[in-house]
Amino acid sequence: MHADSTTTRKAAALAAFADLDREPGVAKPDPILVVDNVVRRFGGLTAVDVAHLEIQRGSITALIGPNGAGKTTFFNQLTGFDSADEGSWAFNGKQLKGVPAHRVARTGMVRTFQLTKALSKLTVMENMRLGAQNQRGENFFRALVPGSWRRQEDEITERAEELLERFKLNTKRDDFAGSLSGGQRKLLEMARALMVGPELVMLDEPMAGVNPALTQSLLAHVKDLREEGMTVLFVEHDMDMVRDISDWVVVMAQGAVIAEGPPDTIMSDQRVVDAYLGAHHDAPMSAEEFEEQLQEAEAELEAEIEEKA
Amino acid sequence: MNGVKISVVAEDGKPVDDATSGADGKWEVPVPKAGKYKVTLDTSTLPAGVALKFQNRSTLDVQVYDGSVRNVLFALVPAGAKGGAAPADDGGTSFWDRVAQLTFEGFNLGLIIALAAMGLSLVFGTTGLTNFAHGELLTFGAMCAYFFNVVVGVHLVWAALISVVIGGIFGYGQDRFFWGRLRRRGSSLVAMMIISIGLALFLRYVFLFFFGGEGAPYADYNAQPGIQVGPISAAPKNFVAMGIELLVLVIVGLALLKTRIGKAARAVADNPALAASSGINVDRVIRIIWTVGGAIASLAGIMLGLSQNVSYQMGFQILLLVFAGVTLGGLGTAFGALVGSIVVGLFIQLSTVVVPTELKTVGALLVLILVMLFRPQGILGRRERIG
Amino acid sequence: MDWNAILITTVKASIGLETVVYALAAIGVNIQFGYAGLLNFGQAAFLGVAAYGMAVTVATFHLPFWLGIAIGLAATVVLAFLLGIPTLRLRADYLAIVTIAAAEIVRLVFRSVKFSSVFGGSDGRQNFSGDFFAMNPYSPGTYGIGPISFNERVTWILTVGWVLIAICCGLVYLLMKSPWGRVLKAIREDEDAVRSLGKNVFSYKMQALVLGGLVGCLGGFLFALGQASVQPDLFSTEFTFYAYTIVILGGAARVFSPVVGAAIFWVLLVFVGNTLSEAVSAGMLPSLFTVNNIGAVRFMLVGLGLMLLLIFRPQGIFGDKREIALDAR
Amino acid sequence: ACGGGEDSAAPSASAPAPAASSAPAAAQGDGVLTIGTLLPQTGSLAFLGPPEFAGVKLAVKEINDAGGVLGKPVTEIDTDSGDTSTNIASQSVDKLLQQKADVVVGAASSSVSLSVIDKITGAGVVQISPANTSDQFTTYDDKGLYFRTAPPDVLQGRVLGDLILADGNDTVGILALQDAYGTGLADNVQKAVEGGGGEVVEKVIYDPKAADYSADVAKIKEKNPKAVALIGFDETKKIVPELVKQGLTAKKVKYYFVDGNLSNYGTGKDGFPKGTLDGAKGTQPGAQVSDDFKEKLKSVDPKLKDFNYGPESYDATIVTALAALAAKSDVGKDIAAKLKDVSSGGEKCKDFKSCADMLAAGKDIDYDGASGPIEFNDAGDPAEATIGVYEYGADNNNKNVAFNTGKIAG
Amino acid sequence: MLRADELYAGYIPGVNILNGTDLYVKKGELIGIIGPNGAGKSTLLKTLFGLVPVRSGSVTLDGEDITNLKAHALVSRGVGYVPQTNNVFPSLTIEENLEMGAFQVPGRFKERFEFVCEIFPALRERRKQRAGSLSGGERQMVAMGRALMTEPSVLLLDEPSAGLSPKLQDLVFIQAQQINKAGVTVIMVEQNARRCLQICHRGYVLDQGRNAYMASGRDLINDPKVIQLYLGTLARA
Ligand SMILES: Nc1ncnc2c1ncn2[C@@H]1O[C@H](COP(=O)(O)OP(=O)(O)OP(=O)(O)O)[C@@H](O)[C@H]1O
Ligand SMILES: Nc1ncnc2c1ncn2[C@@H]1O[C@H](COP(=O)(O)OP(=O)(O)OP(=O)(O)O)[C@@H](O)[C@H]1O
Ligand SMILES: [Mg+2]
Ligand SMILES: [Mg+2]
Repeated sequence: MHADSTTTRKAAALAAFADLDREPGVAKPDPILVVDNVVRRFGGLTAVDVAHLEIQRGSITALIGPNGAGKTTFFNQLTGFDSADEGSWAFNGKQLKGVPAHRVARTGMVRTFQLTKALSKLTVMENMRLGAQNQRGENFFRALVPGSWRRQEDEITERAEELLERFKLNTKRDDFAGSLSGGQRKLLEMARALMVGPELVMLDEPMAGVNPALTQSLLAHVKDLREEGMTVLFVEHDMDMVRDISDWVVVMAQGAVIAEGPPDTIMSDQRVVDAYLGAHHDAPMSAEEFEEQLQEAEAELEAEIEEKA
Repeated sequence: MNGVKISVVAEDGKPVDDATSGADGKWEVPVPKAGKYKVTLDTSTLPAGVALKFQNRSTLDVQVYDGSVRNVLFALVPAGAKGGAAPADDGGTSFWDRVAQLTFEGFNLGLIIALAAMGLSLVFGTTGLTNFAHGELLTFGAMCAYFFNVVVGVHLVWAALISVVIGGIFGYGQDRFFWGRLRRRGSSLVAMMIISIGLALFLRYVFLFFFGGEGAPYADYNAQPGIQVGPISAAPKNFVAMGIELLVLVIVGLALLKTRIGKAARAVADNPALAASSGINVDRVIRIIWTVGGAIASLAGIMLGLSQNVSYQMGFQILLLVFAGVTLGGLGTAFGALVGSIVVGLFIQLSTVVVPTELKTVGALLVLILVMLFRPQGILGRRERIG
Repeated sequence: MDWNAILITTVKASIGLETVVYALAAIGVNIQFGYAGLLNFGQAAFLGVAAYGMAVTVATFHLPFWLGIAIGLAATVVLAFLLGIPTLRLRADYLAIVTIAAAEIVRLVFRSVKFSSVFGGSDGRQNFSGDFFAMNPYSPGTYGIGPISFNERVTWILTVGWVLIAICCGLVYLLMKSPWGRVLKAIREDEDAVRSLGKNVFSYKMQALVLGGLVGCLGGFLFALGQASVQPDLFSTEFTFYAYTIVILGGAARVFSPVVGAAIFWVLLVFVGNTLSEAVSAGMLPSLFTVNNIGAVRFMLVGLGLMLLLIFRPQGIFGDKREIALDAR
Repeated sequence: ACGGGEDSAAPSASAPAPAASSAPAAAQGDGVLTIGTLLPQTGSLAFLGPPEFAGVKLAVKEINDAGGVLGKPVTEIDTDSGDTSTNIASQSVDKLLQQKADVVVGAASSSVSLSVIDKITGAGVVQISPANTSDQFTTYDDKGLYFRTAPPDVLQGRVLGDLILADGNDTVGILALQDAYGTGLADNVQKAVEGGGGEVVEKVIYDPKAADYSADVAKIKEKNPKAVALIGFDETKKIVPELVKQGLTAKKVKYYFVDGNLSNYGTGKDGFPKGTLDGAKGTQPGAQVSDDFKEKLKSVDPKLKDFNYGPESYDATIVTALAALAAKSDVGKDIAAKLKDVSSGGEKCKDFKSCADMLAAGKDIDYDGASGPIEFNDAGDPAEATIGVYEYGADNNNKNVAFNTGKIAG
Repeated sequence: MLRADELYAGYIPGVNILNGTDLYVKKGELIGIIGPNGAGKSTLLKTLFGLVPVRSGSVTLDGEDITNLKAHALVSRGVGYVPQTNNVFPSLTIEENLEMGAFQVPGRFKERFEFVCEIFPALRERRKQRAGSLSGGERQMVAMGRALMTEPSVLLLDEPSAGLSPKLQDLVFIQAQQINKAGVTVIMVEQNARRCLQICHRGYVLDQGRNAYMASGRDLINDPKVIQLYLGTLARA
């Protein structure tokens, strides 16, 4: 399958990671994004407190961590949707602190949202077209002369069609985005972000709610992105997926980066297991195993209840 | 003032006549024709201990018109208190007294606005409807009370009670037979907003039809003489009204925060489908809110009528301030309406210290815009989370 | 009952000055609200500053007419920036109230005695339309088909008005089919998503506000010129309400809806009013209705009519029912 | 649907248009004198509508009882002037012109009149307002077609200012409505007071749509005047209680009213408490409205309570009908040309029938109406007016104490 | 116990999302529904729960016809529902959100609140935080907790594990099964299909508004067609 064709870049990425330390904040050979001391507090709660983090260019990096660890908030800081209390970060060497969200996107760093933001009353196709950059027709005066943007529009449409096909949304092409199902919205959101043609794409739980079979084919697509030279940073709770495509995994907990490393190493890291994966993450379980586990849990619960009583 | 000499000279410098004031201080000079004349009071003839109030005006240019008598007045004061504008002697107030009075008036007006705003905010909060017909709910309440008070002849207190109940029923009915139906048909909020503009128009002119264009006061407590409390003079009815308003506002605010139905109302506001899934009877909650909203609006109308007058445009005229209050406080917050409205009330009144009173609304509205500049979510509002 | 007169006045109303003015104002609202989702409830102020800008230049300062037009346009743009900078960051419903407030401020300042030497207080300004009518190509007389005819002044202003409407409709049509319009529509749906795609949301909103304001401002000029007088109260919040009603009547985010909506609105108003007053003077109504309250009945009926139209056709004349289904709560 | 206007604009060769004032066919004489009313049924002056409509109705009735004009009964078409916030007036005028009105009686509000004056006079129709008092109209280029039966503010302001001084008030506070009427009158009062040696210590202009008036009153109170002139309309009912509340009772300061608010407030259910206005004074243009005339107005509209501008409306109608008789034409221009004639210089007459008879006998007449002497000057304003001075008793109703007739010019 | 026959339903007039779906659940059963995105799984749940109008067909609960009954009326008959999106009240605090869950049985709030906090301790710490500021996963916990506040006899879960950390996902499945053990009938839509099918008694595969397959969970997991079309081979078999 796809896996074979992706070897070159993957190999490169893996090689880059090969002899790095497995510790939080480790320096990467060719970082596209460098983050220093980013802090965001909500009242008494420190949602994000990342001391140092680098993202390797051309790699697929997974960001995992328990719920409420601050992953989404971290994304918000980096992409200019929320202002950080402290810290600085540079994308391709360019300082981005205080830069408004749309500029961040234009520099080539595009994110998707965990809670999808489909543009309901635009059709799926229009949603896609919107993603394209440097559109001539988006200038007020040129918009008045259709001839000036028609050609470009056709090219954009073509690119959009391809992506839609990939994301199995081609049948919904002319429907309002508002009428898509939850999973379809996720897909649209991701496809739309790719229309921007970013250097670094930041996906916030792209596969939550997406059908497994489709997830699988999308993974291939994400790997292709790497082949095209794109860097991917994604948040995900689906360990199968993380294991399958990521070259490097960053773990956050309570706002801070607690571990970094290749997927296999990370998943056996005891701290990560405790904080995040839980004892039984290694799917699949047989029915018997499950029964066992259930009884265990039940016993635990009962014990606790007794304790209380 | 007796024996003061006055001389009148025509425009061209020809003296016309002189006169000496009589025992009552009056004098009279017949002039030949219309035109300009100079009238001079000879200050040296003034009795001792008396001086001109406006010293530099012992000579006046007077225009006399055809066929009419022209009065000229030389204001006199006991010598010693000479010159300048009138000092704050009997009953005049100092600047700070006025500020105190204005602050009081600010709360007075602010609380009425707050009461109206609470009703609006309740309905907006639960249904998302920007109800431009809310002003007419106020007018409705005020007119009901007017009917019972003036036409039927019940004392205002009872008339108000009855009207609050009727206002509640009116609110209930509106939802039951109108807004509720529209909601079920799936009308969009914008469409409903425009429908509310139509409804406002309709109701306002129904009121005009039956009530007429003139304002009218209630039969009780009208032009109640003020009492002096410190620097503030206020009618007793103001204090009672403010007390009632504050009480109702706090009760409703707390009810919204603490009671089960209040929380349910906020839940419906957030997400009606989910509220239904939680076992909340959404229609019932909305109906209760409309009932309470209608009753509060009615009360607000009565209070407004009490402090102003009942007229068919009363609600409409105050609506903008009500909206400003709700917005300033933060849409959909329980006490935002209260805080925002009081700020609006205070600024309307206090801004008159610096701007002409005809522009007092401008003062309050500017504050609204400025606050929005720094707190786009309103004073008590919270920012939405992104992502 | 003089049905003939009722019908003629009604037909004339459908293309008359008020329809033109409200249509232009509504086209502006449609750009701002219908396409960009900006609940700008201060549209009246745009017409106001334009009309006053022109009138004051000509009548108070005795400067040339075209300079007046230029100043009116400039004033509109300035107002759009002043209004936009603090408010465009606000959520839709906040925006609505703040823009109402801003428009009221403008009106109250125009109205105030303090500035009456410039703006003329509540009487406003007159004597500025001479140059405009001097350009009138129609020689004195009446123009039109049969009884539906106007004198040369009205014909002139209507000609200019409908040409402007045609131009504006064309402009909106071109714009909204373009990627520019697409960004606007996307902003209406979700700003953050648009931001994440690298579009400068604030700039687009501002463009929409300015454009909508400028279209509305043409209405302001025509209003002032057509009446040969400006008054502050013409530009009160009710005006904006009616402009919104017109947009929704026609169907939001449709090119021709403001024009059709405006015609319907004025036809309704005039037809109802004239029919009622004829009926009263012909003694056809119960004695409860008199000249004194028939005006009230007219607005009652208009209010009722608007309600019914929207209740039974919530998406407006040209609207798409499917869109409505999407945002029902 | 865009651009219907211009394609239908083919000239439909009409009557040879007169060069100077191009009067379209609508206003050309059809032998029936058609009087259109443009008076407030809705809007902020709606409360002034009933007496005005009644005045016109009464006049039309009397004219028609006396045989009408040019041998045909006069027709009346009523329309709503609204206020300036809705653009009703303009539509109403369209309708009136469409129905061939020769005379438009209205509007009540100066601002509304200004917004339609071009339209009306441009069509060669006479506009005659019973209530416009703004100075603007005196100089307005109205092609000689605008008239009014209410005197401009100058005279009343003069009389009121004089009255205030005569009562020995050297310091005066003015609370005036923010419109042409209020500010105009306030200026005139101020001029009179200051010209006569008094001082206006505070002039507060209030917004009629304001939520309340406490700040306005507080501002007056700070300056502690001896007299307060209240210049406005219906808002006075809200301002007086505010004055009382803040301690400026009629006992402490002297209230002065003007025609806009000189009503009988009474002590009844919706009146003020007894004595609230005791000793207050006011002025009103117009001769005393006889009870007889009030009764007549009531016969037209039994619900009338106040009669403001009723007589003026009545006179406006009668005098135009007389002018039409004198001109033997119902064309606006002809009527306008005769209006000055029939109102001044000649044998006095006081009602339509007798005036009409005298005209028929070829005499020069001088109509004196229910509201005063009615005499137009060249600008279409009354040249002479009577201002009545009224005083309130403890019952909050006013009684006439004096009349003051004078020429306006000078 | 709950059955739907020949259901046709949809949002936009004229377009049916459900095209004759049949479903039955016996008392005490745990049913899993899987299918591709946009198949109509959520729509099916919403239709059962009366949030989407039924165009034809019928829904019965315990033999009683509940077609098109209002949602709150179903809640009082012991049906609980966790929506897929928009499943919390953003302006209410966590505690109030849960209180709304127990709206019809306010007396038992304390007790149930304790119970829910046992499962998701994170919620107890944050009880005063507004749900609108919560992270995606935290919201999911609140949503699940809200449904557990009442003790429903039928529970409809729409992707309850989406957005949760692996640890909590496990917990959710365990809970679902445990609740089911306690006698509650559970219908669960999941994209985490393997887990879902592992624990459920029977599974439905929905495609384009029609049931494509229906079999026991274990059979479905191993059905090569189902694997190819819906499950994928990503997770190690
Ligand atoms: N606006 C806010 N106000 C208060 N607290 C907030 C706000 N936004 C986020 N938080 C808190 O910050 C923490 C981090 O949230 P964040 O959304 O970043 O988590 P996450 O790692 O994305 O979790 P998940 O995997 O569940 O999506 C959470 O505990 C959340 O409750
Ligand atoms: N509110 C709506 N209005 C119109 N159409 C809708 C609406 N919600 C969903 N649809 C349509 O109904 C179909 C089924 O949606 P549904 O949400 O039931 O899918 P699903 O099976 O739950 O998918 P997913 O696994 O992605 O959540 C989709 O094609 C979608 O386009
Ligand atoms: Mg997250
Ligand atoms: Mg779903």
